[in-house]
Amino acid sequence: MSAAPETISAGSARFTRFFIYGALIILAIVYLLPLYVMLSTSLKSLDEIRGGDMLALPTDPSIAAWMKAWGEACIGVSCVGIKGYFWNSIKMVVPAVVISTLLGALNGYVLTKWRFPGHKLVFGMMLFACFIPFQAVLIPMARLLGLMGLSNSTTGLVMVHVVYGLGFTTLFFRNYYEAFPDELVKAAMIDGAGFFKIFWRILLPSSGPIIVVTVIYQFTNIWNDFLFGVSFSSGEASPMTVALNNLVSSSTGVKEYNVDMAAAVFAALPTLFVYVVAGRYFVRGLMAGAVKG
Amino acid sequence: MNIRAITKLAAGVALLAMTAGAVKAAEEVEVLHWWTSGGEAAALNVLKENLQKEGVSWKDMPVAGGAGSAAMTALRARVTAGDPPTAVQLLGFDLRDWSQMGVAANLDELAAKEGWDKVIPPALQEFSKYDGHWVAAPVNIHSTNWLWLNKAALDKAGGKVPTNIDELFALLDKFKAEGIVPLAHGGVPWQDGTLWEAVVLSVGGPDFYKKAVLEADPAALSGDTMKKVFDDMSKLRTYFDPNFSGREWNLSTALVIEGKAGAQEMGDWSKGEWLRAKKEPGKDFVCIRFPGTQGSVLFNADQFMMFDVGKKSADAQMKMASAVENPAFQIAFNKVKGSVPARTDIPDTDFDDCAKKGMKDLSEASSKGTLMGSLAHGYAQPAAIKEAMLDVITQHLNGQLTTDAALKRLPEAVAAAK
Amino acid sequence: MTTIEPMPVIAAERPRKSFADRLRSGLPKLVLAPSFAVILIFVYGFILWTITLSFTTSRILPVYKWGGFDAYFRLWSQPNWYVAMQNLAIFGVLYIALCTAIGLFIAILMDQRIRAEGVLRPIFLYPMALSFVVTGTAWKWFLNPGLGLEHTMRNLGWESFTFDWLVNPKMAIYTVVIAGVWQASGFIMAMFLAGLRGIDGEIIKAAQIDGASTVSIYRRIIIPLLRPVFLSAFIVLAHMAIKSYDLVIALTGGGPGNATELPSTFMYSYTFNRNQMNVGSASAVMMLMGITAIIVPYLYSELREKKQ
Amino acid sequence: MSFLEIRNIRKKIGSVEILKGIDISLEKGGFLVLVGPSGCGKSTLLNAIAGLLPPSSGDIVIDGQVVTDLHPSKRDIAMVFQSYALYPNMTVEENIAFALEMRGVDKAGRAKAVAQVAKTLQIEHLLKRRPSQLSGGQRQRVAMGRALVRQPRVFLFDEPLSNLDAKLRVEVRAEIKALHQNTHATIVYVTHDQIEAMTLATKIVVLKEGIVQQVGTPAEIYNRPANLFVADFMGSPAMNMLKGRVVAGGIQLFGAGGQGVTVKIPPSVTTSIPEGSQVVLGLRPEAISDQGSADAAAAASAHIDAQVMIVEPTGSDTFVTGKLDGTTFTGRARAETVVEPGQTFRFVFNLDKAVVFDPESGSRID
Repeated sequence: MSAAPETISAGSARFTRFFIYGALIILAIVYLLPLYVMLSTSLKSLDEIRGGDMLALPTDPSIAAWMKAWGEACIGVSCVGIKGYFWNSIKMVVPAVVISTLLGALNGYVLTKWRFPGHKLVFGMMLFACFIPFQAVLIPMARLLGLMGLSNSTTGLVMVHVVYGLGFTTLFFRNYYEAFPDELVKAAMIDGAGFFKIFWRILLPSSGPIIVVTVIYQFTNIWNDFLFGVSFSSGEASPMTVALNNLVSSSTGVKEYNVDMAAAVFAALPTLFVYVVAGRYFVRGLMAGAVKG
Repeated sequence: MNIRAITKLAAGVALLAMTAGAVKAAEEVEVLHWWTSGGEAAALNVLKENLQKEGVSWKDMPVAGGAGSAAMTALRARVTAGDPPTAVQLLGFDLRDWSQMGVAANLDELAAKEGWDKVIPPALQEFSKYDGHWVAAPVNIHSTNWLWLNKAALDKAGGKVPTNIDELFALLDKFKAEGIVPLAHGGVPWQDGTLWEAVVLSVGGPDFYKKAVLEADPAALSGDTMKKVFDDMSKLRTYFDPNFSGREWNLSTALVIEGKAGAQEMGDWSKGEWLRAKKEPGKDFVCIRFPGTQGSVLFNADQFMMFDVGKKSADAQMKMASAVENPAFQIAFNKVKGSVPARTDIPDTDFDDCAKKGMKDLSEASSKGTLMGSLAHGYAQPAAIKEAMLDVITQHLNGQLTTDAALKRLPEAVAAAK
Repeated sequence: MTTIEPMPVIAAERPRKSFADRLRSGLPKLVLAPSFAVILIFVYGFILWTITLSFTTSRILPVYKWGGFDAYFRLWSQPNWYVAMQNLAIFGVLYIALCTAIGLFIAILMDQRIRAEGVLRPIFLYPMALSFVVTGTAWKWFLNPGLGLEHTMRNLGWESFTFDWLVNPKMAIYTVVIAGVWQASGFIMAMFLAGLRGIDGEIIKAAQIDGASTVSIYRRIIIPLLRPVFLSAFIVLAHMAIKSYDLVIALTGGGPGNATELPSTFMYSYTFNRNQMNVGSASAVMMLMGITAIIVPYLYSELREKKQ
Repeated sequence: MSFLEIRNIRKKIGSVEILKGIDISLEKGGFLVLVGPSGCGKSTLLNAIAGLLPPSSGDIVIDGQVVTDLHPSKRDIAMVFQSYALYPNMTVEENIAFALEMRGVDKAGRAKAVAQVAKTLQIEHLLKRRPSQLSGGQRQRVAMGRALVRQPRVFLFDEPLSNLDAKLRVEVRAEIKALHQNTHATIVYVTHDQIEAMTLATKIVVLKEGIVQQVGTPAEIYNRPANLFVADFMGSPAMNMLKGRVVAGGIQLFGAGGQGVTVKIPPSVTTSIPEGSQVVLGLRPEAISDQGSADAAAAASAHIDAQVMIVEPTGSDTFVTGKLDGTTFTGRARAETVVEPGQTFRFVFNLDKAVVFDPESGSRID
């Protein structure tokens, strides 16, 4: 499957391999630098951070900052660390990802296998939704949430994320199902399966790769969202990013950079985990349809 | 699990649910603020506990970032949704703007009962009231025209504190000769503005400040005095280290604490950093009014504006406003925060030397009429004009505008933002 | 949903139908309808609302008082707005070009049957997983001449090493590009890697038999075959460039001065910090027009192509 | 009475009319093959019968019941697709049982039916595998099994052999034939391969541009093609089309450059052509032979010497292409015929097998 052409001459082959590995290693180091800075800072004492070299290894590594970030740091008037906000984010991310992925899959299914005149226009309009700058929708969204009685609730936040994730999830699934043979749907229809049966039994079980891509994409986006989180949730119900921001961006308070960095790493753990574990499937899923456009 | 255990569990759950309901039914205040971490949050916690003693529960809504800009976004979302928080930390003109939208509660009754009119400085009252009615409870008063000096560096440079801007330049030259960064500054717009307003006050005096900043008079904004202000700003720029851009203020303070820099112009909140590093006023560091601004105070006060949330929470709201103005709380809070109490009737015995000086300066300035709002912190102009002015100031400081261009641009920007 | 004629292609639909059959044939549209309705309201409705606001005198909160084109006049008289547009041009072009080039370069390297692919892939991908709320500080330190790279290099003995773009108003926008490229290029790499893996190996074998060198195989055959990936990458990057907000706020806060202002930060700051909601809305309308100008031709060509 | 009736089916997609009024009927147990070049509308027609594509007008009747508006699943039909359309996420067993499951057949009933079909098709050993683990031929069998298990009223086949290699195609073709003979199922089968059509069908419908060109048994279609299109489309190598002019006593061929050759036309071919008119004489390659293999019983034949252009031995026969007066034609000679290109060869035309067409309309002249 690999597209790599093999090099032919042995001498230049060795040089080429050397070049390839050299370039990749240098690039990997560059890409890792910010993470390294975060990790090493989180292990340093405040004095060392103020006085020392940012890129130096910690002279006396300590996980005190980690403990503090997790369980003791003050966010607002309660000093119980960020652990509670972790759960908040999960409560928001999981339903939002599940619902938006499912709706995206259903939309993709309808837009490819149950076409109707104007389906392209509908799809185009949904796709355009991906490009709307979120800052522009905050106020009307707030008004609407207020009218629906969902202001300042996790349900409202989940809804917002679902709405603005729909464009992407629909895009992913539509491109994937576009390549899914129509004949399978016809066969299932003749076999007596209805609209939903065909979806559940035939399409969805074959959608593994694109589900991975969609879930990764949605998970990272929603987990990392700050703007909606800060606008449509509050206090102890806030998602992780809002708590993190409260910790690191307090304007006139004393800054504990090691705690900030440790908290930042905590906040990033789920998404890092998802990328590391599912990275392989991510590329595979992209192969299976998402890159087609 | 047998039946009895299940029944027990069910009863427990029901009880839990009932208590949860009960807590909700009790009086509650939801407080939006950006004192989200460390000492500030701890200071606020005192208020929370005081209120809890009175049976008012505290629903915290901290939103940090950009001196409250993220909090303002969140506030807009909540107000637009028709579900405002009970109390919101707000600054100066933002208070007015929000009051203008007709969303404020009325605190007149409480203020009359507790005699706020007499103890809160009139310059501040202007912002705590809208249309003659109390809408907000001020927590503290910061002042921004301070200069913080490293004592050791100062001693090395002769030990004499500068009293006007030329002496300041001379001192900075000596710092430069010592091989340290003369002036620690963080290049973000509000810090640039804080420095600028101190220079305006120093160069032009209180009357000029009123004319140029508070009234935004076009002639004053482009006149010769202003030219000197901008020239001095350019000159001050030469005393910065090359890395000032985007630096947080507390990192600059750290430079002074560690003796890597000689001085910093900053509001009184930076004192917290010194105290935290176990430094003592007078011994390790010196706090003086920015040279040439003695006798005047540029203030910036944190206030809790009470939003109209209906009868339901009105009582809790009054309790909170009252608790904010409670002298014991004012002392406890301001000791931690580095600011001075919003009430002028509080004894300074519990405060350190810098705070004592601050309190003295404040009451003097208040009586002399030289207590004036800080531009950079929203007490001199509405947000639109303030940001427009800061644009020019920060662009000039960063060399994007020449002095002449800045003088031309400043009144234009103000006019455009009106 | 009124614009859509009810006429499905697959399901039978002619008169003489029972209610159940009718329901069945309408089901697909019924399933799509909520999503579409939600998009209509939350995207297009809100766009209309934003356009409306830009013609009002709204400042701190929306007010529906006619203000004519005042907000647009104000917008176009703001030097900040020109700076923002200029920066978007610089940032957009460099960001898209560099992410594509670096993403493709790494993808090609990764596609050379290298051993540690499983280790390297997440290293290039992880920046996408992190919010700039998280990485902004690290980047800020790293780029700061007194703390980061310049400081380290000088400590290592390279005294003349200078890297002060972050604090230099003329160069600061390029540091935003650097951090942006760092964040997104791994994602683009994954897209290209997927594209490379999807190319039919026989084509390459044929080219090798024809005597093409590795370089010319890539240049003449593989890269042209990746055309659809380039298009997808362009769209992904274009929308991220236009929406870039966190990046700037975390890294430079728009400074030094206003040197790194972008339309997105401009819009946010006018709407939420400067209490000039109408001007903010006007800038949002301008942004939407820009986005439309880029996206609609793409969508049009993309969807028309599929027809054939 | 016919079991499957297609009544005046029309289908328009956009402004293009794909089917222009199709009328076909098929008796119970019949094997109808729809054949034609790609784009002729044969798949559209099959989809219309299946209910996957609603016709714009006209009716489909199965066993006396109008099914035009019925959902595919309610028409009691089964379909085998070109790509086989096996559900990739299910095992062979589940694939075959899916339709039964959808119809609420219980587990035991499904297992029994699957086992029976698997036995018939000899795919018992494949039941636990997934489609991706099967070869092309195996997939094809599973696809048929999926159709068979339902015991539907009508089977629809959409080019089921086109994805198989040549050898397998012949094998499976024979199996389908045997299956039809054993089960007496009613089948509609779409193909573009005329050999499949000939070998399988009891009735062939030749379609072109949405119009039925001819309906008939394989023999009728082959021997008495209704028009030039059918004549050309059916049979390989294709029928020779020789331009000629009607003269007294026959048809003059190869007359472009000079006298040409006049061949006699037996009355069994045609009697109704006026002298002087232009015609096209169609003659299948097997009706043009070498002298040794010529049909001695032919009522009318002609001996024509022509220069040999191409010689193609196929093992069983040798096809010889000759050229006379600018016109080329192909004949079938015995395998052992020895002839080289460039030589002159004597061809024997068996005119009993000739078909005469009107060059203007393309129709056959009887």
